Amino acid sequence: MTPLAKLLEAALFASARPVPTEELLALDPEASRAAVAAALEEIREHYDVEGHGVELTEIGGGWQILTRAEYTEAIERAQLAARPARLSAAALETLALIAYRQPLGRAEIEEIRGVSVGSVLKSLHERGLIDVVGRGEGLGRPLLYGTTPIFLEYFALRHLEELPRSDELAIALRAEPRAL
Amino acid sequence: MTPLAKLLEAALFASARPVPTEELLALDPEASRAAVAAALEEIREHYDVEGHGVELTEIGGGWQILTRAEYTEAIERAQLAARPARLSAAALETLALIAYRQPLGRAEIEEIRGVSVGSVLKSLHERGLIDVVGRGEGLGRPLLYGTTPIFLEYFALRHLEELPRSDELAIALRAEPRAL
Amino acid sequence: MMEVPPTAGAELPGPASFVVELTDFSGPLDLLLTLIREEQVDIYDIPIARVAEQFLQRIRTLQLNEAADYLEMAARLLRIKAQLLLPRPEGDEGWDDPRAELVRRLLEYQQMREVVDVLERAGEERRNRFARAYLPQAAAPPESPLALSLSELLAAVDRILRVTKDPGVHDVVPRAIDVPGAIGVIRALLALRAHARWTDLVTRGAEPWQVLSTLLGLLEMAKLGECRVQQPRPFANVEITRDAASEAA
Repeated sequence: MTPLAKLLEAALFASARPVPTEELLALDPEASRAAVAAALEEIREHYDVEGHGVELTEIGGGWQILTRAEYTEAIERAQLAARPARLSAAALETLALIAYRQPLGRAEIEEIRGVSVGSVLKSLHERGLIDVVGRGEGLGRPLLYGTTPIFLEYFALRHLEELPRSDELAIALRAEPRAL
Repeated sequence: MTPLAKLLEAALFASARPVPTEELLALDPEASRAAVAAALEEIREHYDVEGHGVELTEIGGGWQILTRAEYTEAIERAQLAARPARLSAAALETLALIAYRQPLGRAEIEEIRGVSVGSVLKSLHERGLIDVVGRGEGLGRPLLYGTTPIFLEYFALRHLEELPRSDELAIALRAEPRAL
Repeated sequence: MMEVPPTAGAELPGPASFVVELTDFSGPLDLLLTLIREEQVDIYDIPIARVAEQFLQRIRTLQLNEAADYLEMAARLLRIKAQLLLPRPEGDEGWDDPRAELVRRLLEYQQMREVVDVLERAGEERRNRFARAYLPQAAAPPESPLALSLSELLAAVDRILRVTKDPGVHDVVPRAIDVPGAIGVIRALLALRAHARWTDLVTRGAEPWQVLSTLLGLLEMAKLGECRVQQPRPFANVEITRDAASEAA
């Protein structure tokens, strides 16, 4: 590819939105409008002839590189298949605290864990493992969190009382926790 | 390009983050690990030989397409993308210690750096560069920190071992920690 | 080996922002190391009086706002200076150089700075390359399934319990006997693995009510067909097996 085509390719790749020709002209002060048009044509042709997984498209007066439609389904499937999300240690400890001490507010969790848990609460909430179950008494009436039916379902528990009591934990844990 | 390489390229273009090798493998259930590796090599070579504005990089157990550094200035000048802010010296020092000695507690970091690091740890944690990975033994069972996959991504490292070993540094320190 | 490379302070060309960061100093050790480099003195034989004076002068002029950290270092330097003035015992043997600890810390800090240089270069290299920014599938991809086991959750509870003085988890009321509780424990254990032994359920030093609850719970579960209980010979460890039938259910 020509140097200008390479520059345009990098810029289109790095831009968060379709880039109008005017803005592409700003990339190289010495490049004429005709040169930019030729370089864009060169990229488009290169993608088509060499058989790339992407293509150059003009949308709403701007240019962008897009994944070819025929691959999108496989990509979405692969994302789902390959990323069994694991909860971070932070999320796990927060979930554990809420399970055993609900209803529980953010401030109390942060006091116990010693770090801020805003984003952790958000992701647990998005996964449906916790939900807001009420408001606390204190200043600002803080949100209180509790576990959800999805939480029970996830761990195949019929009700919360099926979790071992805190004084029984040591026993339950000796059952080689890693082995599952 | 081969069909598998096109598929991989499409998937890599569709992600802003490094794509884990497992996810690439899941794209085509019939593709072997060796075939995927060969296709990645094909893409890398194609980008280099044909002279593209982007290149393929291995980062933290995954693969990512990035623009070549030589175009950064032009892209930033044209305001099509902006480089993120640099990490402060305090943040880098704290990260360096955690990267080499993880899991590591706050007190140890403060002893070596000679300053309090509470707010630095908080911001590194919020940026996802470090996470709590356990608790120490001592008084109050302090939180221990370790680096995350985002850390590797931030520095474009394939794995932690890519950093020089401590005995490769100009100043080698005794191996046993903290014994005077 | 004994010399600090005199060029060390000067090896920072590049953009002007580096200079700004350097004058800010990331802490008292950073400042101290800079002084030692500027003065080109041997790190293993620091002229403490001179360095301490420079250090004090510098923190005065810089008006460092994290003064506490810097003041602590200043006090340390002055203490070492005082110790060096004390008469040494006969002969030099057995004399501990009061500077030794400081030297050790400086070396450790210097090693870390080396890593910082490595990270800084790597970070800068990465900063200069852009990742894909435009993602047409703006809709969030479907949530991937969560990989999490009950035992991991319990381990997290356990971590918190061991760590926290008063996590306020489930107030425990001592009961005369607690069969449902014991059944809960046994179920949790059997959920984790197919075989267990009596000694997994009853710890050494268990209270009599705990032993009794466990025994009754076990018998109850055997009756319900949730598990099988076997004792190969008198006083042998009782073997507990998850019942295949209930497992299938």
